[in-house]
Amino acid sequence: MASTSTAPAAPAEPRVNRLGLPILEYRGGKTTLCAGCGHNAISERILEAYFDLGIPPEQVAKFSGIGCSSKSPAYFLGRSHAFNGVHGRMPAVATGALLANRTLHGVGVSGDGDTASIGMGQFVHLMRRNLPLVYVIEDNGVYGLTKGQFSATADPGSVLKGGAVADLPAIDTCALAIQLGAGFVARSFSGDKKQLSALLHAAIAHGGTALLDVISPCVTFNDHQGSTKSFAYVKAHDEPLQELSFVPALEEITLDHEPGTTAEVTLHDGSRLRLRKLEAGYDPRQRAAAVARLMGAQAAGEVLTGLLFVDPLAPTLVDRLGLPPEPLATLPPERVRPPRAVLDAINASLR
Amino acid sequence: MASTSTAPAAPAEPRVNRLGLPILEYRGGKTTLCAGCGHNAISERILEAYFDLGIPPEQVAKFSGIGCSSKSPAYFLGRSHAFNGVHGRMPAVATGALLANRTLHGVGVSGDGDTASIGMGQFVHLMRRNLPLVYVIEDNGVYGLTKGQFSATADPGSVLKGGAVADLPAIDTCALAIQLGAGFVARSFSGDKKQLSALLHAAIAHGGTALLDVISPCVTFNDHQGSTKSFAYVKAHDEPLQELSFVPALEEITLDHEPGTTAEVTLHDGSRLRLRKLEAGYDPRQRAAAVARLMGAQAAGEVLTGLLFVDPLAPTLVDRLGLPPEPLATLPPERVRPPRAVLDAINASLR
Amino acid sequence: MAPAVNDFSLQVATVNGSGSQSSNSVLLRALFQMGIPVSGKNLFPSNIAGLPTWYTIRASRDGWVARKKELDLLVAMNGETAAEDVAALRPGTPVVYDAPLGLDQGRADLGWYPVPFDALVAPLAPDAKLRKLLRNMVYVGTLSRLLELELPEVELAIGRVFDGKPKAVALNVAAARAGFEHAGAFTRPPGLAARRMDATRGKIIVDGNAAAAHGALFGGVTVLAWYPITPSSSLAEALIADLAAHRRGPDGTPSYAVVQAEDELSAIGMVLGAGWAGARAMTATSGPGISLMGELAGLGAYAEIPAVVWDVQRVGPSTGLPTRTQQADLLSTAFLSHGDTGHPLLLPGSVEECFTFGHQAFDLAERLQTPVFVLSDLDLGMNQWMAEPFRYPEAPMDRGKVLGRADLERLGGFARYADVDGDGIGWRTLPGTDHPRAAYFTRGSGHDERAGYSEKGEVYEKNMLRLARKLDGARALLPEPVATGAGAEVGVVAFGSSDPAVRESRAQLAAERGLAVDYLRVRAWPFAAAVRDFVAAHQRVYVVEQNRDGQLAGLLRLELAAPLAGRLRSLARSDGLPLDARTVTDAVLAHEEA
Amino acid sequence: MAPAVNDFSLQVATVNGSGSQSSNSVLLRALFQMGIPVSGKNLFPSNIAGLPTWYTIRASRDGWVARKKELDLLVAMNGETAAEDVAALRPGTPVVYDAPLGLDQGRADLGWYPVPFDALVAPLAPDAKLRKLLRNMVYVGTLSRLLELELPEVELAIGRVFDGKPKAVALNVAAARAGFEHAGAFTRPPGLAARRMDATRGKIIVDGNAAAAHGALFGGVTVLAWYPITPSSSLAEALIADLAAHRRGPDGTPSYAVVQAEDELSAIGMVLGAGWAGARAMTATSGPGISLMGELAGLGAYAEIPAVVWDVQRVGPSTGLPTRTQQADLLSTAFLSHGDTGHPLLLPGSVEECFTFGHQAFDLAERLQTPVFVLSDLDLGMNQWMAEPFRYPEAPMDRGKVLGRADLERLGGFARYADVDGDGIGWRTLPGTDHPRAAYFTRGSGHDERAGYSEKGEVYEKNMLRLARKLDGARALLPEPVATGAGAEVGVVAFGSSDPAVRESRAQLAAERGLAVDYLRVRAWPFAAAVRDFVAAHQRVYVVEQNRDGQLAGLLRLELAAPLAGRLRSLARSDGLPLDARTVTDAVLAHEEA
Ligand SMILES: Cc1ncc(C[n+]2csc(CCOP(=O)(O)OP(=O)(O)O)c2C)c(N)n1
Ligand SMILES: Cc1ncc(C[n+]2csc(CCOP(=O)(O)OP(=O)(O)O)c2C)c(N)n1
Ligand code: SF4
Ligand code: SF4
Ligand SMILES: [Mg+2]
Ligand SMILES: [Mg+2]
Repeated sequence: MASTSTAPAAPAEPRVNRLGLPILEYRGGKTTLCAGCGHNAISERILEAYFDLGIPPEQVAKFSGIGCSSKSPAYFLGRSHAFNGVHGRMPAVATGALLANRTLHGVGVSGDGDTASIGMGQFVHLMRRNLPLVYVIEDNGVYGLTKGQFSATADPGSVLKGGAVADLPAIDTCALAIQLGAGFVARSFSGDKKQLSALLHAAIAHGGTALLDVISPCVTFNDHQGSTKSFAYVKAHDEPLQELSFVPALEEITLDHEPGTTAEVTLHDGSRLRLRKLEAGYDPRQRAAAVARLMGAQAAGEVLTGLLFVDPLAPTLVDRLGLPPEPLATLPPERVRPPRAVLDAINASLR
Repeated sequence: MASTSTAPAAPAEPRVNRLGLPILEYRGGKTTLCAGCGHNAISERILEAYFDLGIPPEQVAKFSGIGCSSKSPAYFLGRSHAFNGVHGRMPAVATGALLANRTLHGVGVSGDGDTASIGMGQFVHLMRRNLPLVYVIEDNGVYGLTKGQFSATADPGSVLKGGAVADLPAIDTCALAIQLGAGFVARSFSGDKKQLSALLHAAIAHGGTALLDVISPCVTFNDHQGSTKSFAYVKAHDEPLQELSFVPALEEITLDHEPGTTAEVTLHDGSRLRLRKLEAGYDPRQRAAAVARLMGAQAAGEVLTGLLFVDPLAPTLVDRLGLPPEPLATLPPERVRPPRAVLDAINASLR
Repeated sequence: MAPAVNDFSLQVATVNGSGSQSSNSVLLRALFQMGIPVSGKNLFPSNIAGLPTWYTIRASRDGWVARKKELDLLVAMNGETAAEDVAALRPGTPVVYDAPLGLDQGRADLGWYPVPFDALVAPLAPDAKLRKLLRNMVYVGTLSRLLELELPEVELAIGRVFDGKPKAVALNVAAARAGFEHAGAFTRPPGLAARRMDATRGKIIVDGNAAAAHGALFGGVTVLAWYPITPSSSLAEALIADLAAHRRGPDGTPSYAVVQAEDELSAIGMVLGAGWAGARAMTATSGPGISLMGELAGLGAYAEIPAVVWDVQRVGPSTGLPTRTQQADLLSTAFLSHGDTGHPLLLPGSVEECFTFGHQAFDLAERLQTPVFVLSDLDLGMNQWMAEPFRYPEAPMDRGKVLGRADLERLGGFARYADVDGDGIGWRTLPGTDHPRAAYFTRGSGHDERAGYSEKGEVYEKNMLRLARKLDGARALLPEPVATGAGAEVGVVAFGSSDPAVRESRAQLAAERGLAVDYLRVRAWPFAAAVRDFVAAHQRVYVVEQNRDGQLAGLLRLELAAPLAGRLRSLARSDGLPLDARTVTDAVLAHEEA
Repeated sequence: MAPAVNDFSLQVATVNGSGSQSSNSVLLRALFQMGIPVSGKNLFPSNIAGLPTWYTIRASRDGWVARKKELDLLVAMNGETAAEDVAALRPGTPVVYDAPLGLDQGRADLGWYPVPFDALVAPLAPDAKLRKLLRNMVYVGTLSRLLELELPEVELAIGRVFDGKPKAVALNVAAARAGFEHAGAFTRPPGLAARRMDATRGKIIVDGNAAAAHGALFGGVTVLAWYPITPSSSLAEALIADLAAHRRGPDGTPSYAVVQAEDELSAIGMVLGAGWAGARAMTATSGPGISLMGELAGLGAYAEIPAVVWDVQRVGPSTGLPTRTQQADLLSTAFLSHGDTGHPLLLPGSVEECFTFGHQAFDLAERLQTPVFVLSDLDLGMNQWMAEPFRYPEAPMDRGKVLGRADLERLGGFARYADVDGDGIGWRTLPGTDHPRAAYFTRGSGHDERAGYSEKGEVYEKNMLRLARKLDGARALLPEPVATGAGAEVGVVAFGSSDPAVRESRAQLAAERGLAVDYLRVRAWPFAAAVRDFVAAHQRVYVVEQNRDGQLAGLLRLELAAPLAGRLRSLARSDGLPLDARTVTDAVLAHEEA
């Protein structure tokens, strides 16, 4: 035993997940986003999460709208199908695809412009429907791809490079989603590797729509002094609600937890999200309180992060429609074309 | 004196308002909506309010989308210009018109389908902008004009005539508006003449967007047992927050009011809305609390009516843009075409 | 054109929401059951209740089912429009009317048949609401006597219309009998009569929207995303009923998903998502919805995603006349979206074709990997048409070019947009395909054969030329035009619901002027080669269509070489009413005899 | 075609975000200041930083400003594309390159000019970021020596480009000098040289978007509602800057409102609302936005509301190539929206016209009471063009037919949609007009002359025919086509940014083959009568345009009678690069010499 441990190390085998796949198989194309863009960090966290959870990349479907953020699905999970649609319409496209094939793991990436401006209608209605989808907003308070106009999540008082000052109330997509009935709502920061990672794992394990609003600074157009979506600002004003860790479905619970300060949420697939409360009294199962807390945070200029709300049992659109377990898309003809007798009966009823 | 009081009454002069106009001058065309439709009652309250307040009908501009509700501007204020646009886009049209002519009193009428389905994006962004506009949603939980499909404000569990049961969370336009930063948000009932009337007066007197969600039963498609938007249901579940009375700007305060239970809101034009609290502790100036209370009401199946939120000082879009007092539309040429010297300077800068 | 046995048109003028629809269906059915060809057209206002509505039933021993301009009998139930309705009648026309309206005080040259509806229904039911409905069945009885409609057939029809509700049947039969009895005192109007014949045996009566829904049902639709809009809502609603009835497993599990979307942008987005994932997905809408779908329709065409979109056309522009018919979305739908975009159009001309295109549209969309638009209209979609019974689709579904795991194992990979077969159509994979090389990246931005992002000019242009080839190749796959007649000097081209009027007009032209006219009904765009040939074979070709701008003529001009294009004469016109033969005949003659 | 004095095209290959834009502007300006006709085109990727970008400057003593296919000098700053860039060059082409790239190892037939950029900027600034920017000014200095650009002009240009920032000017001048000094050791490439001439006196350099913004400024725009999209954003942003600078009162009160809308549906909705209320309102967008505006555009046309919509076209379909140029929204914009809808199009062909149409569009929209679409494109809108200085609009604004209170008092009332003047255009009132009869009801549904709701067929049809007359009448009001040449057998028709290539091609055809070609540039749709006359006057008419489907040719086919339509030959093509003369010449010759 001692000998093996002291022998010269064999060339390190790449780490593989439970499917035996190395992380390379979860990577995508080379990013064309700016060096340092928050979106790139999020891509990394996303692909790691699918790798960690051992989800076959072929079972994942990626969706996005238009924007720098919406380009990012090209930069992770190259072995997954992707649908990069038009501006603001990711929710509808994802809805259609995931109804057609409910066995897919859907992940949607959008921007704050894509979601909170042009896409607001679809966002609201997706939240209501609770479609099983991980919905990531890469939120930089600005339109990156069109070169730096304010988006609707820009905080009032936030200053653009050119000097323009945001003067309208900022839309808080998380507060909206909670109010609209969403089942899993969280906020994080592209620079907080640990928190974002835990939330992404949990989001993937969740059964319905999991909204993650991730503050993701735009280094080119909105990372300066005066911006409230800069790395510096978010670091200074981040108020994490919990310290989070994700426990996969198969793992035993090994840590003890102090009652009252640590809670656990059991997710759809049996995995658990463990929350060590940093803010006493915050209970992410109380819809109205969560909205109120978020509204307070917004008024105070805090960036409240962590698991904001969760209801693992909220019925999803797939539940409501009672879909069969297999994909509708590939049901055999005999299940989708009724027999001749049915047409005969229809004809008879019209005679 | 006695003689005049006992003399045969002279033919009653029609009651006129402070402009000397009889109410007839505030009426519109004959309604083509169903007899008994809640929308007709709302039309009456609207025209009475403009009459009472003595606003010249020429100074009012009416806006609407598409639906039975959106037809109703044809049935009031026939002396006012009207823009009946396309489905869901009333907010944008009203925004353009009221920026072009800020001196107009804008009133928009929409339906729950028109606002909460196709129009959700524009609704959200109008609320953020706080455009001076009275925005009335004639809310019947159903698409009347297309013959009775559920709208997004239908409460889960509510049953359609054909037997279909609503299963998605209902969108509460008032809770959304408050969260989004709107300055005046109220809910009422087409059948509650007094409350609706007071709220309409106050809405017209308010300076920014005044959202009124008025439950307005559709007698043809959604007034049956099992509906939560029927006359019977609303009457049974109405929870008025206050008893309201409107005090015009010019009137002296004459009533005493018991401290603690009666409050007054002074509106943009100096008029006041007097609130006798029916729900102790409800303060319509607390945004987060209002949202929480509404979410609670929704969960409990209550129809919470009254003034839900008000902030008379919230800056409007017109304030933010710093518009001149007169209409942009008719500024004289010399104020909108810069002089020759400006073009010369531009040319010089490009040489 | 005097009314004759089994050749007349009668109209019921009433207000909507008054429940006359059932009575009119009974009339229609009774004639149909007697073997007489019929058609029924509802002219209704864009509101819910209380406004004037006219229902017209045409009986035609020759089988003509187009709208007929002349009325041969009026039932005047609506005091508001009665004066105007009556003023338009030809002398001698019989008018059945609500007695208290006192219409006979007006024209002396009409046949007056007063019926005291309220008095007749008074004994039948205590409930006022119910009595109001029953009034309508009274005129059915009256007409039955005046037209010699067989009462047992009327009663059978009542049974069908109030299917499974014995109390309703009994009450309505009683009302019809009351009307029948009352008419015993009348002298029958001369000429007008129904006589049993044998021209409807085996046929069905149905509206185009229901037919389209049935077609989609048998086309194996699995995802329907829709947003209500007149006159397409009844298509979606019929399909929902069909799916609920015929597409659930033994345990009730549905083999479909239906979503009422929040608007048309969302509806088409869902359809594209579903089509991309391999489902047979569709939506149904009308003009305003088509306009809203523009951006996503372009994405569908450029990213090559199967989708089926029904446009049940109504009168535009804008909100227009939502309850009137028109064929004016042709040009804007063919090129819907910015950039060089083109979409195959299917143009059903009958309820039978609403059914067949209802399933074939999926085969075509999946074969061509592109959104296919089916342009019906309000007349076809919402009115009642006689038809041959629907024919079960014998051909297996064509799911198009899809590579599965085994294919990928054999091939080692694939290039999504490579034109391997020379038809411009690439092979696709479905998400979820269990092979490491199955994935590709779908986007509406520039892409190369392997679906990789590309801004290269050559790559872009090559791809665009392939797409043009694909659309060009669609000509051969889409339904061919239907040609009637041969050898005449004059031809007519038309499409969709103009068909019955054009067919009848041909007969008029032949009978009244001895003018032979060949006829080509196009059923799809891009046009088949036969369209060119038809134009080439005729000196003058009249293009008949129900719009202002001559949109079909325009599409023809865009495709035909100049000498042929010169033969086209546009006879485009629309006032929102279904086209009638006389209008076509007059328009052709105005040119031919000029 | 060998490069010659004042006749060459040079390209800088770099990556975006590296700050080469200022250097390229300095080069362009220096040439311009020397009196040499120039144009500058930026070929940039659809991302923000780090991807290949090419900037091309053409100097042309003959004044040609179209893209030139052949490069006469390359500045290779981008290692990633250097191999490909170099491979495409003709033998003998000089290449200035970043020395560490070691490019001279490749082709021996090129002229190699290595420049150690990093070494040269090292002494100039301690900050690495700044040094990276300065590298670009070094090549300006190098080129200045190689091309014999006058150094004082270069320094003057630096002063202009870094306007008002003395430190930046000094640093950049130092960098340019370093490059100039370094080039002292080089042998100048043969033939290539800049020599002072006098062909730019009084001219300006500007991009079409800025020109359009200036035009709108002087057109008295009061409401701008927009949503960012390449390549139109810079139009809106330039206008915002213009308004802030020139349209505030003495107390700072603006005479305008600008709203960044939440999307394009909202933007056009706001514009229609504002236009209805009497403002001069506009928006600017590109293809995807146009598609989204379909429904509301139809409303605008049918309800007759003035609006100005700029479509700065980019490559479609769908998201397409957002940073490449195309002219492919013509057909879909002309008929944007369902139903029989048509919109006047303005087609500016130069930055001067971007300015003039920028103000005239408002006159036309208010005169015609309808949305007017101005179709520019990325090449025109975002590239640098020489131009005559903008001319102050002398004519007073035409606010169209508006009745005020006094008019109403005189008239007693009005009928909004009555054709009182025989031009199809009614009189309108503005909301707020203080007269009890001023109001009317605007709607997208059927309406009569008094704007009352109507579903009557005759009323509908009459109104639609009036609208058709109005659009037809627009021909006479819209800018006329520009004709060049007369009497040739062959004609060319083109529009928009194709103009410079067509003009140059005419010269090529004449010089190289002795082929005289007349040229008509259309500037609006519906077409003026002169368009018909031009086609009638030529045996063969080539229709040159930058799209795949020949959309201008299509619009011509829709309007021209058949014998004339037969003379059209479509030369449509687009790969996203601005059109060049050689492509036109070759295409014409391929037909003429076939
Ligand atoms: C219909 C339409 N309108 C506008 C655009 C232009 N556009 C591209 S990306 C974008 C905004 C992107 O902002 P966001 O979603 O915040 O993404 P980011 O680039 O900031 O990550 C816009 C307006 C478009 N592509 N399509
Ligand atoms: C783009 C578009 N889609 C659909 C329609 C059809 N449509 C007309 S009214 C309406 C819904 C109206 O519902 P609501 O706003 O609740 O008004 P209500 O009739 O109930 O008062 C719909 C879907 C339309 N006119 N335009
Ligand atoms: S512009 Fe901003 S959002 Fe876009 S890639 Fe660069 S840093 Fe990221
Ligand atoms: S259908 Fe309903 S909403 Fe429409 S008018 Fe009738 S009662 Fe009112
Ligand atoms: Mg953003
Ligand atoms: Mg409603």
